[in-house]
Amino acid sequence: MTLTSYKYADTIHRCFRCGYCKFPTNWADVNNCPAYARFRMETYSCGGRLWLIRAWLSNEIEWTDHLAKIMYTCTACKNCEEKCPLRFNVDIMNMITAVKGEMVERGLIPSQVKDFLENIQRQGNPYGKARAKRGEWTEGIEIPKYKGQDFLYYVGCVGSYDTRAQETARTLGKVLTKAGVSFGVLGGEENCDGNEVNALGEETLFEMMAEENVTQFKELGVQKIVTLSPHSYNTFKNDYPLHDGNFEVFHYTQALRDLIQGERLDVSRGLNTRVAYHDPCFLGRWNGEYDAPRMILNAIPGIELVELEKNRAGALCCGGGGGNFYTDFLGGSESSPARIRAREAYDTGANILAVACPNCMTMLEDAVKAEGLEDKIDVKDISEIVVEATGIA
Amino acid sequence: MAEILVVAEHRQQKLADITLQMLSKGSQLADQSGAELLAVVIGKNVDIYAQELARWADRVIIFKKDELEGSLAEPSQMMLSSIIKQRRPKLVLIGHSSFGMDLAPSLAIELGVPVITDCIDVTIVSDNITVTRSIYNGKLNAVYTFVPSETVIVTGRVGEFEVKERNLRGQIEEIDYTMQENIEYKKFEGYIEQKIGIVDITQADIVVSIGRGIKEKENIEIAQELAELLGGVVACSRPIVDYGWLPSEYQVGLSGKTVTPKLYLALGISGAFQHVVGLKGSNMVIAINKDPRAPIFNIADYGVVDDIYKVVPALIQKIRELKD
Amino acid sequence: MDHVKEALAVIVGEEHVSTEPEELYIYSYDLGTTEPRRPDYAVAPRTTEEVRRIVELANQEKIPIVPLGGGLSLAGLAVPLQGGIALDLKRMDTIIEVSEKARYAVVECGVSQGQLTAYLEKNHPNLMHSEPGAPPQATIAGNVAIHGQGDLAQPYGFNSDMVNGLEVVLPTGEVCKFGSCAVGANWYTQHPLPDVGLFLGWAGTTGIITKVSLKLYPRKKIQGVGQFVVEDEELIPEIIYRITHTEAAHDVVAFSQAIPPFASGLHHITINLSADSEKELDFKMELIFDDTLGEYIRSGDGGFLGFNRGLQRPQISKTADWRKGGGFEYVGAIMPVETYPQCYRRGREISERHDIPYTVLGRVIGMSHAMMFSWTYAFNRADLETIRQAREALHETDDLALELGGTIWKPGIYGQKLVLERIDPNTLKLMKKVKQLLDPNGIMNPGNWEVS
Amino acid sequence: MDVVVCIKRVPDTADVVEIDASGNDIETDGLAFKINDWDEYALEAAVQLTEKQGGSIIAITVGPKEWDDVLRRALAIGADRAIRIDQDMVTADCYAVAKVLEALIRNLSYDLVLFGAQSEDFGSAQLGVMVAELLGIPHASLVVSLQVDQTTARIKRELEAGTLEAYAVELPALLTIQTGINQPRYISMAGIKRAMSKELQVISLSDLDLTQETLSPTVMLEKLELPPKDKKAELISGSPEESAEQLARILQNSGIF
Repeated sequence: MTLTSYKYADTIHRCFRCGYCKFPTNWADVNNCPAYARFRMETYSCGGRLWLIRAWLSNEIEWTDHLAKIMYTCTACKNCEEKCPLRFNVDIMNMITAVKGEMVERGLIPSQVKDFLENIQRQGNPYGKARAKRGEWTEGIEIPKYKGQDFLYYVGCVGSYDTRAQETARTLGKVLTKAGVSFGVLGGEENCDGNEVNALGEETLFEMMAEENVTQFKELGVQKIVTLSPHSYNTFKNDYPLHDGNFEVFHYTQALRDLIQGERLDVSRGLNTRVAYHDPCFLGRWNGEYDAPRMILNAIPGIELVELEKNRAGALCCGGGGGNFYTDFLGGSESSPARIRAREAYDTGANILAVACPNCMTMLEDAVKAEGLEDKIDVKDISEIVVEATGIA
Repeated sequence: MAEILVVAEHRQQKLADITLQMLSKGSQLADQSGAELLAVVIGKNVDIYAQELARWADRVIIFKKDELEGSLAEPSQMMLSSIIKQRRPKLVLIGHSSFGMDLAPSLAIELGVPVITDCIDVTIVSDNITVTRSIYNGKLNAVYTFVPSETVIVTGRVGEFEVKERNLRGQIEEIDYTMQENIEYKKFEGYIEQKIGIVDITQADIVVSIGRGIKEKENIEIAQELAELLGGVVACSRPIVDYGWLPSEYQVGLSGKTVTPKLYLALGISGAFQHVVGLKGSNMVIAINKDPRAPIFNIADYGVVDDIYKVVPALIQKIRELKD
Repeated sequence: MDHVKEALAVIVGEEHVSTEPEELYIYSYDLGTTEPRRPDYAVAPRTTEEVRRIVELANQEKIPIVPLGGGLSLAGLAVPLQGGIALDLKRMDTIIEVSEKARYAVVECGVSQGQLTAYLEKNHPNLMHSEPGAPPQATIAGNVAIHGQGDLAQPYGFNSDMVNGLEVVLPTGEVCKFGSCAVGANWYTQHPLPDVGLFLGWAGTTGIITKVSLKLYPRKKIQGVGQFVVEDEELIPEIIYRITHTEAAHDVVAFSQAIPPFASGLHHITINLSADSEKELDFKMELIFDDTLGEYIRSGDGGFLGFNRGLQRPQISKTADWRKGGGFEYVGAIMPVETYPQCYRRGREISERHDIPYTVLGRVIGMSHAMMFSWTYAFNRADLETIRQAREALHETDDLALELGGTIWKPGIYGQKLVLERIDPNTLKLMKKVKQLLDPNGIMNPGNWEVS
Repeated sequence: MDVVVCIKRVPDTADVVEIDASGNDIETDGLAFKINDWDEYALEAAVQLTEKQGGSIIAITVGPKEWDDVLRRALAIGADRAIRIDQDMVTADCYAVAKVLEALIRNLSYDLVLFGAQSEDFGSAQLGVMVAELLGIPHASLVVSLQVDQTTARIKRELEAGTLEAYAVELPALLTIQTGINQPRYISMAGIKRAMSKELQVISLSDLDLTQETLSPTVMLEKLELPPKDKKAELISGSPEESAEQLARILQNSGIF
């Protein structure tokens, strides 16, 4: 691909590199671009990336491993789109994804991304763990297989394989059961949703995965899906309709909100604590859902909900999006976005940092430990807070 | 009398360790099966190895060819095939080294005899030779036998066979072999020695070694921090060099260096044998790895099954505390 | 690895120095029309001590250093004209101190305008600083280093006049403080020590500013902007004279621009007002819009377009998209207020000759003591012809500013040359002496203000 | 420069390998399969050569129908055509496989034959060298650097202890490729799909004038077994902090610091 055949040839040069993309809503720092926060060189900001894309596609610079890494440090958090004052901002994510796609096409991607995608190709999950073991997270609890119930509870790769996120997946299963929701899981038959594959620029692989999933869901008669991960929610809701997959999709916080408001889930036992809520990018900026998780927390007696200084559309990403929870390009430093976020959470004086995404969970829990704050603040999924407030063992 | 033939390997004026390992195994098998042990050594100035080889072998055969340089697979094959055809040993033992890998398979084809490579054990029970191989990266062992054959070739894994000193005084015989062709099709152009790095990992008392599990180049820093804290050096396994994250002089293992520290701390290293062979002389091995089935835990003294990012920073902190 | 990179890595840590083509590419550009020039190293220090060691190294190695904050001067001041080290100072971003009662803030050089604004809003709601119209990433230190001005310029002057103290790493590596901070712990005034302020306006050619104490001003509860419009540009100087006489406005800007087309040819004056109460606001509104400007309204020469509460943050980068192309550059010039009509007419001519939508803007500095003009030329980064047009227009405008009796603000190389050609020969000699004394090896942002 | 690359399909055994009921094969249910790691380096080396110097690449394998997927992958990496000899020889001995490959390669036009230095599953590291001997062409194993001109391959072999040795090898020649010689590129799903239109020829033993009898084994796999755990690390458990604490104590007590 050259600049002229690049889909965004007419817009890519329109970035002025003014730097709004680095800021949160209130301008408090220039760290709201997670990759820029981590490396603090202009190249890692959204503007730097757009200029480098143009330079590469017009042969001003050559491809290097470093260039690929700069592109893949983007966590697809969408802060830049939110903050860029120019009209082309709606396409910023697409511009970056398209160039990742070009790198994928030419085979020129960092080894970690290569591992990620090859693991998906082979085993259907980024970790390279055996496909056959995908259902093992259900061991030890009663959780029904999906057989035409009202809801398909879709867990995703992180919830299926990451030991910490598995706990969350099980907890949510308990909550749904307690509320009497008619639901089932796919267990070992579940396949990766592909949201990250798409964000990594492997479009054809994503299309195949989406089509396979759509076919499977339809064969099973799925109509409503509740997801553990905002990443799955995002792709089911926004991408699958393009592949003939029109399902009614809920993030679990939306489902729990409805259950609490409909008085099917009794949280009156309450929880006396102070909670700060971290907005996941794929629920917040990508899908505009800022309220459902807050409504749940506010509905629980005893919880004092405090806001992180950077919240809602201005929230700082945990650094785990765009495959970075696996590739970990942003890890290993006190400037890692997850660690910055952990400190910001601690600054609120909250006892619990509530998350609503298994990726955020693993990123932030590690970060809290790395910061030595594990005695000061707990990272908990909202489902785990709800389970305490309902008094289910 | 039946014979077991061990092919001696040497490079740059030194007999290879694998040769002593093969001789040790060979002499044990010879004792058990009532065979004679034959050692064959080929190349430039090889008479200097004769006495040493004769401590293990009943008979040492020398092909002294001072014009030969390099790994010698082709000329070795010529001379070995002539002597094997002549003496018909029932077992030929070769090290599964860069030399043996280049030599054994083609020798077997030329002679039309069976070969099994990279064995970790060889037994002879009433004339039947059985070998064990380690497969699937150490996860399983496979036991093989041969179809009946006058001679079979076995190559043995480096570091798997213990060296047992012997004190024979074998007969030494030099054979004057005339090469029928000059090997024009494969010309040796020299050795490329590894650069001497700033640090010499072979001399270190404490080695903090990193493997694929480190994930990111930048994360080498945390290993460095720990190494500095303990007064040691950083080393690595092969993938780290393949990625270009550390120069090859930091590599421990078969194609890298052999280390003999007081403490070998393996971070995110799975423990492939090619790596493990380079650290066997360590006093204490501690492994931290996320995968509980990683073979490194089979050779480590202590192991932690966890993410190195979680454990290592905590370890650094604890050591600091204890030091203060 | 080359030994300079290695030495830099020892100073700032390996992650914060790069010789990769990507970083060198990005730091070779600023956002305007200046031809790119690659640095040899991109370095991002965190502390004054690191800056000091980098300067020492650069002296040993005779390597140029080009400091940058937001890198938003547009005039090429942060382009490494002779290679060397692009020194990105944005990691030095601690707000060290805010004195509520003495109304000043001490900041490290990488603190952005946006960061200070947000910090004050949250922690000191009664204080504000004079925020320039630049994007919020522009830094406080970069702004004072080029004699910038902000939205309090009308009452209080240039931002560089608001400096209470500086910490500077000299080109030879010594760290010096200037102002009360040189004597004691407080950063409340630059005076009355003997004046050795040799850093403001020098665009990083005489040292690297690492800390700034900046004056803060009262921030009132109600902020808003009133718009007044006239058709006849000749009226502007008089109107400005009258408004400033009221001492009731806190920012006064006159402008005319081609976009949107229906407003082209009209002259807008925006008057920012602030007040702590409705009563105060009513009083100021009446004073300005009735008592002072009412006459123009009644005669039909001017129109009051209304008053909007709340201040829009500057969105100047939108200009970059005027030609769908990610770029603009402007000539800034400090002009006498009475030149507004000519500035407008001649500037518009230049724009139209180069096929660029015109925009001419003047912000009042002080009590009508001067106006900071900007003639802005948008270009399309993907279209070299438009960049050439813009560059020509910029040069013609540099000439114009001097012709009309003004001086060019933060000139690029072309403008600097024009200024140095005209400057008082004895002043030039003094500048040479200062530069040679401070920077004997000529390593600081060379190519700029080349007086020797 | 015409290059033949011989490749193998292996199970992805990163996770777990179990022995099946027969006792001499592994349980393949639920296993994913992939191209042998070393072979991917060999293919990449071939592609880099022909990208620079022109010429064609033929990828070949011996295996049943399912093995087409690794050939498709080879075609996506850059092979021009692929040939599969339709014969399941997973448990056959290397000698028989070498004879089959030799029978095919003998009739192809080539300057270079590349193999991966070893396979991930059995790791014998002998097939390539056997084939070279059968073809009667020079060989070198464990190649970590490769430059080729019209008549000669200049190669470096990886020896022990960080030493390399350099050779000039006359073409045609057979090389076995060691990892680290290059960085194999990622093969996109689109690339794999595009490669579906490339030629993949399937031939049988009889096409090569071979019969089952000529392939009788020289060695026999008797059984698979789990390796004895001669020594097992004392595992330290607990939270990362607890583990770190214990480790630190162990180090302190051993006089490490």
